[in-house]
Amino acid sequence: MSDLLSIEGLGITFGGLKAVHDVSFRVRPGEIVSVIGPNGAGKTTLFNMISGVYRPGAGRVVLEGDDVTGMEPHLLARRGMSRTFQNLQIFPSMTALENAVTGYHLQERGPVLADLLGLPGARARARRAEEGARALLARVGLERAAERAAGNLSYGSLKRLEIARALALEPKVLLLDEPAAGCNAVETEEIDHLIAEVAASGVAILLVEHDMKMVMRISNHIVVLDHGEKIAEGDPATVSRNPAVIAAYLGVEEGQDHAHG
Amino acid sequence: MSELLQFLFSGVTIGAVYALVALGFTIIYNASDVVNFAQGEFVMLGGMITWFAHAAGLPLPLAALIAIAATACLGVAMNKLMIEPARGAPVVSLIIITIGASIFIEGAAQLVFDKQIHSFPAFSGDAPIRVGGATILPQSLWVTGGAIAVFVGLWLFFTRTLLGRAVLATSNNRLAAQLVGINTTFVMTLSFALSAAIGALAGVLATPITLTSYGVGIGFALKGFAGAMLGGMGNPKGALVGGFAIGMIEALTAGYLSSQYKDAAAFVVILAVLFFLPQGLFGRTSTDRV
Amino acid sequence: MKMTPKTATLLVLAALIALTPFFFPSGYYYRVGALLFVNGIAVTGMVILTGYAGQISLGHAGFAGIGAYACALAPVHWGLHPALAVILGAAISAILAFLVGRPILRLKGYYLGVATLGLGILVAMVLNNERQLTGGPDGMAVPELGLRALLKGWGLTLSNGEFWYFFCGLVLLVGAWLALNLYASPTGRALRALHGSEVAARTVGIDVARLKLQAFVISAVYASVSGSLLALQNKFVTPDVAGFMHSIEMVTMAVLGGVGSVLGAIFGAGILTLLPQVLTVFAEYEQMVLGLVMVLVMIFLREGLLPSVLRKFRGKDE
Amino acid sequence: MKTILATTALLTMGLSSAALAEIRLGASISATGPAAFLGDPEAKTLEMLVEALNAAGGINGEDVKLVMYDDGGDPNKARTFATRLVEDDEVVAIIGGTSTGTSMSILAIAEDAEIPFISLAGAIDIIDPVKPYTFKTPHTDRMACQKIFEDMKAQGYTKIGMISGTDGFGASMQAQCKSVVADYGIEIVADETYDPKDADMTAQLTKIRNAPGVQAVLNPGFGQGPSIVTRNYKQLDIGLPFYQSHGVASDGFIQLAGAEAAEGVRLPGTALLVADLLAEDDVQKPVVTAYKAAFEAKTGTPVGTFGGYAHDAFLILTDAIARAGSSEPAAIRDAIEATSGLAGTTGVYTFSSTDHLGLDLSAFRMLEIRGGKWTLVE
Repeated sequence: MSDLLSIEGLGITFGGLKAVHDVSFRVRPGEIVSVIGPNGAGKTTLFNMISGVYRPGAGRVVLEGDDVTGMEPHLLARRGMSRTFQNLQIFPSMTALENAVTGYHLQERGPVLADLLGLPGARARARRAEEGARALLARVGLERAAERAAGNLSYGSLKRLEIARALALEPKVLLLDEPAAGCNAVETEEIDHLIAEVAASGVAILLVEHDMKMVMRISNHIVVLDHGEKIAEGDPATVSRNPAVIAAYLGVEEGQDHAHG
Repeated sequence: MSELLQFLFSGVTIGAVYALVALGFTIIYNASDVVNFAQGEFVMLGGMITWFAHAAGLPLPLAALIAIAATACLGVAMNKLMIEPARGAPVVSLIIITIGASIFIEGAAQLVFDKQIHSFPAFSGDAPIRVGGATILPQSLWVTGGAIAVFVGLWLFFTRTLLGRAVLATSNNRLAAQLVGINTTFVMTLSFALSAAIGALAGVLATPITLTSYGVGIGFALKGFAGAMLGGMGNPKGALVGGFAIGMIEALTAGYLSSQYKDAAAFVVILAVLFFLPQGLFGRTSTDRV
Repeated sequence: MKMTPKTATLLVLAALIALTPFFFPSGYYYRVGALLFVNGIAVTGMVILTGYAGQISLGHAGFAGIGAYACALAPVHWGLHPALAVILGAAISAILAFLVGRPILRLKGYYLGVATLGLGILVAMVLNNERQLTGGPDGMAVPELGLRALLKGWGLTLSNGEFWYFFCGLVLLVGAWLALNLYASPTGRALRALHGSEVAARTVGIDVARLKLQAFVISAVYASVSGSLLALQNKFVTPDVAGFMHSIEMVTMAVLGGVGSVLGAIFGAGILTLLPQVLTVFAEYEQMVLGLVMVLVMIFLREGLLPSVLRKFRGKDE
Repeated sequence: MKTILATTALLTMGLSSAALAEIRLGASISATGPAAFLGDPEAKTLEMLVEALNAAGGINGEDVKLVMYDDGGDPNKARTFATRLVEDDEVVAIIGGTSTGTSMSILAIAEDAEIPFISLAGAIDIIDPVKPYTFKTPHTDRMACQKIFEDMKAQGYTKIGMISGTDGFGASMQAQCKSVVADYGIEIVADETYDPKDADMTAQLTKIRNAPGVQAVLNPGFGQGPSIVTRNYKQLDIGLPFYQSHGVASDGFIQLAGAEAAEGVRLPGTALLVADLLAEDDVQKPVVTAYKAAFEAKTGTPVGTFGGYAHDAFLILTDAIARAGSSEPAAIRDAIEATSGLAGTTGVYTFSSTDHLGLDLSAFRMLEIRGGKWTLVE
């Protein structure tokens, strides 16, 4: 199978500091690729570059054969890229349902005049988005919270809400930044299943996660970062035996630390 | 040649006033991210209180000191009564609060003082100083000197003193500042006292040139705000450069193009600068951290 | 029976517009009511820009100025009917907002504030300085709209005050209806999303720059129509309509009442329109009281008057 | 809903407590805002005069009640207050409109309601063309220009520079002066402006000084602007004859500009400023002296031309009501139009159906500042 997403020599510096340097790897459809590494290894920065939030200083991001390096996030979304955030980026004053509805923006957006005038077409679009969002909320187990203001939901619920919103885009590539952080064992397992299910439908998944058990369990492929550089990659079994990986993790076991990756 | 020099002198005179007002914005902004639109009222109070104390028979230096001290106290009161209770409010609410404060102070000033226009004598007389066919009033040098002195003072304060760094730390991350033992409440009180005092000083220095009355505050606030934003809000260097730049633009436009559209020229320049530098000339650039 | 917020808002508004005249002791109250509605229209635009999209403008009076002067100038200089002049003003405002909006709306917070402030001041300055065209600071006359005479021809006789009260009330209802349609539409949700988190909005495919621009243009049209109605009603216009204080007034009304909802903002317009009339009893303390009201509401009723009051009524069910 | 009704109730309660057997006069003055410098003495003058009139027994035995609002210089507010005066307070006449903009707003309401209105603003548009119910007390700004140009012509100046404020007063006078200047064989060779809030006008004045052949300079404006212009004029040592407008005709101007800088400044003023210099037989002498004494005793601030406009408006109105023997608006209007030879502080008023200003150029007196005092130029 050909590559869906290919990361080629990606790098960025912040104030002289090399936050990420020369990282390359590929993701195929239906594959779950995890990026792991100690805190400060550059995982979230890497995600931000891939999803267009940061403009990379070096290297290329290639999506379905097209160079999309530094493309605006909303244009990447149109090409099928979707993501969640490590430190939660929800819309707090909107309800959970409305949050999920925004994921349907690309499919159900229409002329602003039609929306202003409340034309039947505009109402139909809004209704379709709501129906889709309700189904998605049910899929992540949030159907009961649909009408509640997102700002009042628990951390674990918000994590799932973000996944629902990201899924609404019907992405080809889904970037999940610590989806299980702050979730209890049961919730983690649910997310686990959800990710596997989404991957099974052919979506390529790029995952940053601190829960090593989960990573080892579901990943097809693991990329290990340390100090912004790729120090190893391979299947879970290979990576977990790699001496460089073990060295990098010594003393900095996977913790609940929330510093920037 | 003497014509250009005169335009530049005019620009210095106007710019020094704006710069001094702009500098007043920086401290409060640095401590709390609040742009205090009542800053202009501090300038008005500096002038009006000095005039009244002077008219009541006090010598001018003493009157000026009283004005600065009284305005500083008012600044502290404003912080305690209006800004502290509103902590965490969105920018637009803070704009309304400080504009409300400005309207309140203006309303009080017309009752406590009067609605007439006032002035007091220039510090070093009115004999113009002649340079190459152009003239400048000694009071302009006072204002310019005041602006530079305040700038140097602020610069030293923010870079060389523990307290100044505490102010910056409070601005960057209030919680972290508290955790490392900074008394953020005190920092806020101090910031308002200093900002108000600088505003009042601006009023004291500028009144012999600009004259004063209860309603001059909002005009000063707008021009000072524009200057501070042009330079980059929060940076004393930005306030100084921004204030003088606006003064120069106004004077040169009035001299060479059209006096009707000199204020327009200033705002066009601001819009153009913000187009290329969204944080102003010397502002910190920020990236979304996600 | 459960009513949607949209229906409820429109019903409340319509009832207020239709019923309060029964309590009016004199014709002067129609004038105050009409002013309230004119302000309400401008403020509804601020709801879309500030309440939905989270963007600040300290220069929207500039668009009101364009709307007002379009009604003064177009009929005199180009023989346009005043009603068409309202549309012309709205179109010019929309075009101006469209042209300057993109660069300006990249700015955030106070920087956006100073840029919009500059925009408003530039418009006011042109109106003030181009005396040949606009009459300068002394203002100029605005022709009669003519609709009242038309209604009279159809057998509906209204006094000048009554006509403007009901006409502005009707326009406000239409404006509120449009804004409420927008709220629950895909565009409205996208606007509210970018208000909550721009980064997240971008990653779900929302073209943030384009949507902010749409909100800016729409709110400019509201401000413009509000300015037009003010000019037509007063039959006279001065550059004050475009002044900085008018911009501040618009923002304050919206935020004071509760910029998150159309009804809240209109409520704020009502308070700030009535306040100066009530405060005349305070004579020279008027200004102090006004300033104090602004400060106290923003400190103690942060979401604005109406949402806070409603919460009190309902108790604390969230 | 409840709140709005409550507010409405409050409005009603507080404001429409009409008593009978009194003459209700209305006023909308810019006691605050950018024109407060003019409006404040106007408001104080009206309050003082009503008090004095009632203390002296009112008009024909009836007390006068003055309902006064502060429009802050905003024409939109002025229109609302005018509506309120007419519809709610049911006044029989209105004084006011400190500025031209507010006057134009009030005028429309007063004419519709057929209630006499006496404006305190300068622009000629207020009474030209003549409207049945609208009168005004100040000279038009065109007359001020004419008076100044007459003086310039007499001195033999043919090329002058102008520096005007961009506020209503300055801009309006600038336009009027430009429209009549050619009648006097004078050419404006430099035409500059400043914002009323500006701190320094040396750039504009330098341009005027460098204009070829300029012989004199005129500065239409009010508030602090002209004081700063006068100081800058002195700073630059321009030395040409300098004319100000009636906008600064008060002792305050000399104080603010400084006697030294103001030395030699000429302007068209009213008898009010030179009360003690007036000839004993001057018909204005008694009224001017009385007003000056009363105002200065009451407020502790020197009289100015603008307070005088309000004084004259009140005088004309009360005189008309007394003569009409009725407080019906139409009767008052007719009586005002029949006013003849009434000496006010500004001049001697004689109205007619074609002249609702009632003053001619003779009411203006050319004044010059000498040694920090006003002197008459003859």
